[in-house]
Amino acid sequence: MPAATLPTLTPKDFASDQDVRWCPGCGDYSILAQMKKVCASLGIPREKFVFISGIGCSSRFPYYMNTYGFHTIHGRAPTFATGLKVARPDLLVWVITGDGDGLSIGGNHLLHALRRNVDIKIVLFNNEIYGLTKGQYSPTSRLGTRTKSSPLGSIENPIRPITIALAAEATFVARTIDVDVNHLTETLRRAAFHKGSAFVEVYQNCKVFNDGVFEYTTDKEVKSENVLYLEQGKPLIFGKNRDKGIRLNGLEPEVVELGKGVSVDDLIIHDEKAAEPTLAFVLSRMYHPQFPEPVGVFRAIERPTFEDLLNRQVEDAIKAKGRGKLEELFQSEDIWVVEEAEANGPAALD
Amino acid sequence: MPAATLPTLTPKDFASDQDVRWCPGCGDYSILAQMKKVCASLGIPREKFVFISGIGCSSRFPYYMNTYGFHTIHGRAPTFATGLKVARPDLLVWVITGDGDGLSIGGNHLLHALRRNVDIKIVLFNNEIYGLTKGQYSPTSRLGTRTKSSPLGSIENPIRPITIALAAEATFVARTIDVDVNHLTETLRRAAFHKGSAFVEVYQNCKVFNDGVFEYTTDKEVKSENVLYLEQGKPLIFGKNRDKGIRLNGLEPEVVELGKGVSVDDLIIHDEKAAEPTLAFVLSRMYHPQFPEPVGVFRAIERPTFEDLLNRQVEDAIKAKGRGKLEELFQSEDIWVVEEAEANGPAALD
Amino acid sequence: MSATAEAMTKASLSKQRHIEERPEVVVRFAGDSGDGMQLAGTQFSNASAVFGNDISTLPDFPAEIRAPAGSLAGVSGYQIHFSSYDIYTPGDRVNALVAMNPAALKTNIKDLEEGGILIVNSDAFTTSDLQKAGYKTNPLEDGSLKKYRLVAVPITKLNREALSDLKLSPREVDRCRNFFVLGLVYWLYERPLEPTLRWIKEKFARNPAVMEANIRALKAGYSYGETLEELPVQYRVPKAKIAPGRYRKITGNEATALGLVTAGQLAGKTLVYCSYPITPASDILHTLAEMRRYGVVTIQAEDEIAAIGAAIGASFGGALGVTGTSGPGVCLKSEAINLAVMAELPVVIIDVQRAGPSTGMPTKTEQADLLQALFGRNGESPVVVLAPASPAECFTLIIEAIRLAVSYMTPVFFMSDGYLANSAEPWPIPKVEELPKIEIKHPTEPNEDGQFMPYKRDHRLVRPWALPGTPGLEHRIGGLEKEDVTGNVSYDPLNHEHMVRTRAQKVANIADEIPPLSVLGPETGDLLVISWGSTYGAIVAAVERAQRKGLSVACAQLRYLNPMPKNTGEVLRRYKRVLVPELNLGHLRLLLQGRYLVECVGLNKVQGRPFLVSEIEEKIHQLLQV
Amino acid sequence: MSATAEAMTKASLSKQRHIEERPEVVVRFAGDSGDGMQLAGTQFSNASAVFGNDISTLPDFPAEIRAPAGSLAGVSGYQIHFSSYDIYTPGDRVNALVAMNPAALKTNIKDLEEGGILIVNSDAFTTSDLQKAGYKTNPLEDGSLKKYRLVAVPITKLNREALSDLKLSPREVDRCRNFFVLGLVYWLYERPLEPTLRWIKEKFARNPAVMEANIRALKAGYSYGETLEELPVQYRVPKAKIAPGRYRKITGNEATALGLVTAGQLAGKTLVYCSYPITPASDILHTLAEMRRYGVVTIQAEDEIAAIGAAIGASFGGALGVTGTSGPGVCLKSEAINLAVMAELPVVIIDVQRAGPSTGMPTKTEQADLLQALFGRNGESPVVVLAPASPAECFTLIIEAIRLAVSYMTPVFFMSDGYLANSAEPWPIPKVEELPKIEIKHPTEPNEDGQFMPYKRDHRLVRPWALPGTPGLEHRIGGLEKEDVTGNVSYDPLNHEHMVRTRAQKVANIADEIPPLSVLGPETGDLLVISWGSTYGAIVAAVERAQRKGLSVACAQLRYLNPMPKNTGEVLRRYKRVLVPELNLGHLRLLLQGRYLVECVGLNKVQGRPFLVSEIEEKIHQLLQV
Ligand SMILES: Cc1ncc(C[n+]2csc(CCOP(=O)(O)OP(=O)(O)O)c2C)c(N)n1
Ligand SMILES: Cc1ncc(C[n+]2csc(CCOP(=O)(O)OP(=O)(O)O)c2C)c(N)n1
Ligand code: SF4
Ligand code: SF4
Ligand SMILES: [Mg+2]
Ligand SMILES: [Mg+2]
Repeated sequence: MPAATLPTLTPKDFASDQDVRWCPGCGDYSILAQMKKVCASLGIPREKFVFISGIGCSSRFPYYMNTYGFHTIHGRAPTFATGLKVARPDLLVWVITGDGDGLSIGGNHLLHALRRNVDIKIVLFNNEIYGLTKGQYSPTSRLGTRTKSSPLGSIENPIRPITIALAAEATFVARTIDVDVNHLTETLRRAAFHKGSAFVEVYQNCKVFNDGVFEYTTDKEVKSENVLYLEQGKPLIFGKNRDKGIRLNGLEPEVVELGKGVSVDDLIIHDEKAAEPTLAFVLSRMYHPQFPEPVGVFRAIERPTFEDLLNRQVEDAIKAKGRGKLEELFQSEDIWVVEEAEANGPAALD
Repeated sequence: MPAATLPTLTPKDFASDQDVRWCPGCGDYSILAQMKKVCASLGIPREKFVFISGIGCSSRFPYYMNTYGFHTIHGRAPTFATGLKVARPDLLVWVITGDGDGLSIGGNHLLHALRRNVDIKIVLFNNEIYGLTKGQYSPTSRLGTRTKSSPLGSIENPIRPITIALAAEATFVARTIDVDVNHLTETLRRAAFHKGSAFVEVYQNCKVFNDGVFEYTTDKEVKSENVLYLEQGKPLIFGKNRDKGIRLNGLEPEVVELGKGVSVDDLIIHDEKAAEPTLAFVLSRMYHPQFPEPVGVFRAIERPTFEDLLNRQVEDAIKAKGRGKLEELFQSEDIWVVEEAEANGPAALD
Repeated sequence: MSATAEAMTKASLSKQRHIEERPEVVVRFAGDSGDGMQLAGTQFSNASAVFGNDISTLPDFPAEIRAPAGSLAGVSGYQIHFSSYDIYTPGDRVNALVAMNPAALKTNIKDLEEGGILIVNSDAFTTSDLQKAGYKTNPLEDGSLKKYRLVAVPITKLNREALSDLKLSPREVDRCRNFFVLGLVYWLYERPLEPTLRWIKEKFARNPAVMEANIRALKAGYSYGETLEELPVQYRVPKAKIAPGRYRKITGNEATALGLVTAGQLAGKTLVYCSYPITPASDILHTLAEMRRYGVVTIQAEDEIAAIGAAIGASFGGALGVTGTSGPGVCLKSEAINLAVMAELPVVIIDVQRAGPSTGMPTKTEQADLLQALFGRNGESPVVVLAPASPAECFTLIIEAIRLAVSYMTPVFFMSDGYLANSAEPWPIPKVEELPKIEIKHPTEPNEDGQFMPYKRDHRLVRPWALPGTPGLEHRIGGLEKEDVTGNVSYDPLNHEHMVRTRAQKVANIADEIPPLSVLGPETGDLLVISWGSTYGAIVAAVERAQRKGLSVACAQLRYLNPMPKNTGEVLRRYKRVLVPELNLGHLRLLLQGRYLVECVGLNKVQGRPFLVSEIEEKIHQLLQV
Repeated sequence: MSATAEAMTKASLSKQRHIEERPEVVVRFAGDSGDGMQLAGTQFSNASAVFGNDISTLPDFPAEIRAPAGSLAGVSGYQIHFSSYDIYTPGDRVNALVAMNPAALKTNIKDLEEGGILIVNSDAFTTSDLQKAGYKTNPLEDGSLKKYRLVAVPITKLNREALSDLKLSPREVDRCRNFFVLGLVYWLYERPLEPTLRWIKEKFARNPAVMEANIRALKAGYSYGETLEELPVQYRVPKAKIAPGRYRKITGNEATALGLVTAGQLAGKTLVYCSYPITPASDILHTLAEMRRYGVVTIQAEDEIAAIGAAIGASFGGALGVTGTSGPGVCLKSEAINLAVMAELPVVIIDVQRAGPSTGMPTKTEQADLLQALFGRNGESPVVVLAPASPAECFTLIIEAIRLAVSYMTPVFFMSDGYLANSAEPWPIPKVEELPKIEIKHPTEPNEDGQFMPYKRDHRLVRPWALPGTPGLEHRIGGLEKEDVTGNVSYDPLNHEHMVRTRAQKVANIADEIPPLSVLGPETGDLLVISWGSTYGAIVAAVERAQRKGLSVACAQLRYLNPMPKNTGEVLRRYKRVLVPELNLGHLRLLLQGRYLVECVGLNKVQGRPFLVSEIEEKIHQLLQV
């Protein structure tokens, strides 16, 4: 996708003239800022970007980007993006969604877009809450979460966005954090460069209705104990002093301290390119406080994209039988010709 | 769910008076026959059974069962079942669905019913095709499948029902085969006895539009090489002479022949009760012809059901503050009383 | 001289004040979202109700969750209409406006009547806040407000002074400004302080400093009123003639929720409320989620389809399945509603309408879903459609919705809207023993020769509601066309026609038991104003005014839109002309003309706002050429 | 004596036969799903068309995929109406019925005219097959068929004998029975064998034995006709007066698909057809899926919502986004259609209506989605609604649908139905150079002071279709209400009213360019029969008959349901009475009464079947008191 000629763009070029209307302190601001940076850095002309969203606080995103944008309906953004990308493979199509938009009402479209490997970049702002409708629990809210619609605590087991994306056969799956600016930028860049569906979960703080739910991953004091940065080909090490790691025990991961008879060689080596997503699956199920939570690219493999396969069918068909013309189209096995002379029936009788 | 008093019922008692209208040779017949057997064996009165389905050939199922039944709309059966089970925890609620009904239009409801662990038994007839609409590819159809809607071959990567169910945090996940009568019966029984959502994929032959797609699992000549029966606590062995097994190589499964330096002890021991579904996930991704395909119970764990948690909230609330009465309900912080004497306003003026 | 000291001095002026009596007054509090205007408004309306006025209120929330402080988008308002006689709306024109910052002034000033009282917090008119509101010059100084009685009060300063010796952070102190201004307005309209003092004491029982702060702010504001030379007058709105009894204030969404709980108890059934959050319906879900101990179960579904699916499933099981949403959600529910039509199961669909099409203006009101409710499904799909006329009426009408659903085995639409949802009026608390029972019978025995026929109907054409779990009544239902009586799948052409007409007739039969359409005003005359839903209040008010002017005009309210009361056509024909005011482009008008062939004039407003009384009045005058 | 020998002897009788001329004939082939009746019917209708008759055909598929052999549910039928003059329907009453087994006889006999020819395969009337069809006694023997001219032919036996020396399995031999009976009917109606022989030769080119078998069966059937003493007559239906040109037979679904491909080429655009399979619309998807080399792209979406989402997304990108479905699918698409209304993007929604409500009778026809198309969305949501009148007209009208969608930036509904979808009629193959171009302009430059305003409209109120990828025109659209001109989100009340009315006016403006409503018959008179969609054929036929009887009756067909032609009200008022026949309970009638206040009489049939000509005729007579 990224082109060779680099128009010199700055993040500012990507700012639309609309006032940004998120609550003060909302994590969305940081994601917006980083996205502008990433877009400016890709060497792609501004008019080639399209941001498509559903409904939610996060889904207001396109209004703030000075690119093409489409704020659609709740949960359905991937469907619009699919049609657009099929019609216009030349565009870089981003989908912005939330945990409600993308996993509650829109879970099925997400799943099918990923399995088809449509070349769209899906960024899911996970704040574990419905922000726009003023604070109900979402499918990612933790058990027991008290919200307006669950005053006695939520009783629904949450789903894990990354796990779902992997089960949906996604070719690119990553996670990052709203305020982890560099990591966020790098992750979005990787998504942009991936050829095929990219799925990025962003831990996003909802200041108003779910403040601090990801604090353990952002608080300077504790975050290095709670976040595991995935790096391709590198062992899974974490901790303030990088003295802890993740080891496999059978099929189960376990936290180990390095040094006490445990060496780096015992640790899992991250492999985002593994043909089978088993490791990614294991990582997707490591959750605080038992485990540090992995961020970075869980999976990045290659598979033909939906629109390429589709357009290849068109090309192959044309190659095989030539481009269809209307004259041919109207042919059929049984054509008959009425000559002037033949038109000799009687007038209608009763 | 199963009760102590056993009404003596026979499979025939479960046959409704409606003509069964599947195509001759359809795999659905066998599933129907086995289901009647299982129902008769559970010791549950007939009136306690409810079969709920969506739309599809498979979804005609309820008409043929002499129980309560609801043939609903396409893809939404789990939602009706959820409402019913919440209202009526005393009933044994089955959901009958197809690969199109349950994974195409209805994928999201399936996912959410499973994650909530509503105590319903979902049986998905996977024939890798849309039968009722006369043969279009489905989300489980293999790449390249030629159908009416994919005359040049399907370009959509299939999803695996079991993998999706696991990602959805299902507490019971199993697979069986339409004509593997005993296994089918046993699997349905296990599902019936599971407390919580049960998901059962059944390989089902569509005689008319996708004949033979699972022949490698049913053909007497080859099936023992292609099917792996999962048994709790037992090593993963298969093959006509039970001379092959599945071993883990890191996180990846591999087929090994027993004897040549490989012993049963090297094989994976099946554990459906593992807290984490990693093994189940690995098994769910073993596909023909690389691997034998596992059938049986992939996962069976315990977690409180949705309706229990919900009804517990009701009970707890009543315990804490007493059963609500309308008099109380109408109270509010600011009630005022208008006495007869006070009603002294002037007539309206303009 | 400190501001307070200054105030004290001015207090001597209070002698010169006089008190004017007013039959009704409209006050609006407006400020930044953080300024606590909703609270001030609520307190004011409670105080007015307790005092004995009739009241009607309307909040105006910002569309954003929390827009930047001081921005136009962040303005939050609350309007109260209180009176000495029956009122039906929150009022057309504002008599007194409180504007806590420039943005609030900017967005609200146009509604203030000429000569109206305008109380502003002058401390908030800083350069930066003026800029945020888009003011180039300070309106307090540039003369642009001279049409109004401007009362510029340095509220921040005065409030800080009043609270200076309390151990509170500056932020906590400033948070009390709403009570300061509330006190001032209480003084202006002679409101009793007690209800609010009581509320403060209960609310902040655990935080004595804050309690004290709010009490002081309220009292300081009140006292300050005495000193105001700009306002040498107080207003008195006498008590209204209100039927004796116990009252509380209630919004449409609250009344709907309470009505649902009540219906559940009256029917002796579990209420299963299944919903996916959506503005402006979500509060019904929130309220009901707190009602577990009333045997109420709520399910927050994954989407609107799942919500109605669960509701219908619950009904199939014998509970009261109800789903609530707004217009976009109705789109998604239509396929399942159709299933309930075919399966003939009870389900109530609450549509709290908002401005459309599409996402539209989610926080704004509109009445443009009526034809969708009636016709928004494939095939011939008759459903019952009801529409409450006022917030309090939501209570009785939602009970009626449930009653019709279960007694006719049919989906019932309940058409509320954003205006009803959030506006409040006094609600006479019903006596429980006077509420009607909802009788439901579930068969326990076969109904034909030892067999159970799920589609064997009674004289009203209603089929039996047999519950799973009942021995011997096992049966199957579904969305395919069914054979008459047996309920088996049938493709028979004549059976289909019979069933289509039977389903239609069953719903039509409801007209036999609903009250006839009654008119307010002369039984025949020059003009009938006919309406449905939340426009009722403005229309009654306008029609009553016109009647007092001697005009031959009556009004009628359709609470039953399908079926309509049997005499509807006849009523329409008794008047020379018919006016149909609606917050849409003419839904009811199309129906009335299409059904009764009576020419109707439309008055159509599609602005996301309710009618003003004056708008209706003008149209009446125009039609009657006054 | 073998059956063949017997036949030979009888052949001498043929001298006595005579030939009768008939202006039109209706034949129906009926048999088990496995009996190849669809093929026989298709061949017969092709042969008739090639011969020079006008034709109209209607298949009748069983509802089940493959019901048990011999069962009532498994009967498959194909009806052909062929004539020497213009015809519009597949015919009311069947003149000759072929019944290949008892089940086919049972389900079809009621449509055979009294005295009609009934050809049965007597070999199939075995005890077991009689039982499967629910016959207690053999109808061939019990006298119950004496109203008809029964021709009992041992087809199985005769066919086996004719093919006895071929190396084929018994099953393969029996499969040729349809050609045997086809030959017989060809003889009866003097059809040319050549087209069918040609077809057989092409079809079975790789299987000479089967080819030979079918040829022999066909000829044997034909010869057998000569020997039949029960049928001492042959019928001749002269050629019809048909406009010269090249023709083919086409069904509504085929015509729709071809029209879509054509529109794509006329517009120079990629057609992106997005659909989720559903009866009776799926065949459009199947046909288009074969059209890759015409630059057609099909997406089989995960559901109907995704399908329209993808279609709208494609349109946003500048392709022709089209989605096709049936009623239940329209329910699911309504929210997204509303988005397209708000975003003002072109999209065509094909609704191949079927019998509802809910799942209803999926394989049966109905016209009960009209009000859903018009009103089935929240808020004020104007869309264009078109309805083709005949199978072949689907071609031109779907092109018109595309043209209106792209030229007015609006969703357009195309209301086909199950009857149009599957019935066939001759289609004059258009000359490519005579087809209209579809002009589309995408802006490339800013349209206001160097800025691009996505909602700046032209004189028709249409906004520009600016495509992503165009430098300098970057803009955002969505479902929230938009500010006039700029397209920015706006909650301004007056702006909302303006936009709501503008969107409505834009669609209303289309009336300026569509043809006025024309009538067939007198310009004024006693009765106007007005209709929409597939009922056209039966209505024209009935009205023409009534006119020939001297009645003052005209008919008019509404191809544009929204907006309606400008003169619609005026046309209605020119007749003393107005009749609206519909396959629903009165959708168009409500609209006409509601919009034009003209009283309309409904003729409503809801049986999953089209009108018979006679049903319309009777109603006309009744209204005109003939
Ligand atoms: C069909 C429909 N149903 C419901 C809504 C109301 N709604 C808007 S956003 C939203 C959820 C938002 O949650 P999420 O996707 O997590 O986004 P966030 O606001 O948290 O960024 C809901 C329920 C809607 N707009 N449309
Ligand atoms: C809303 C809606 N869309 C589409 C259909 C048409 N439809 C009925 S069944 C079906 C798919 C059936 O496939 P599957 O679930 O695999 O069931 P099977 O027939 O193979 O058992 C479809 C597309 C429908 N009935 N309703
Ligand atoms: S509600 Fe939460 S997610 Fe939405 S803008 Fe405010 S802080 Fe952000
Ligand atoms: S179409 Fe296939 S799945 Fe459906 S009944 Fe026939 S064989 Fe079974
Ligand atoms: Mg969220
Ligand atoms: Mg299937």
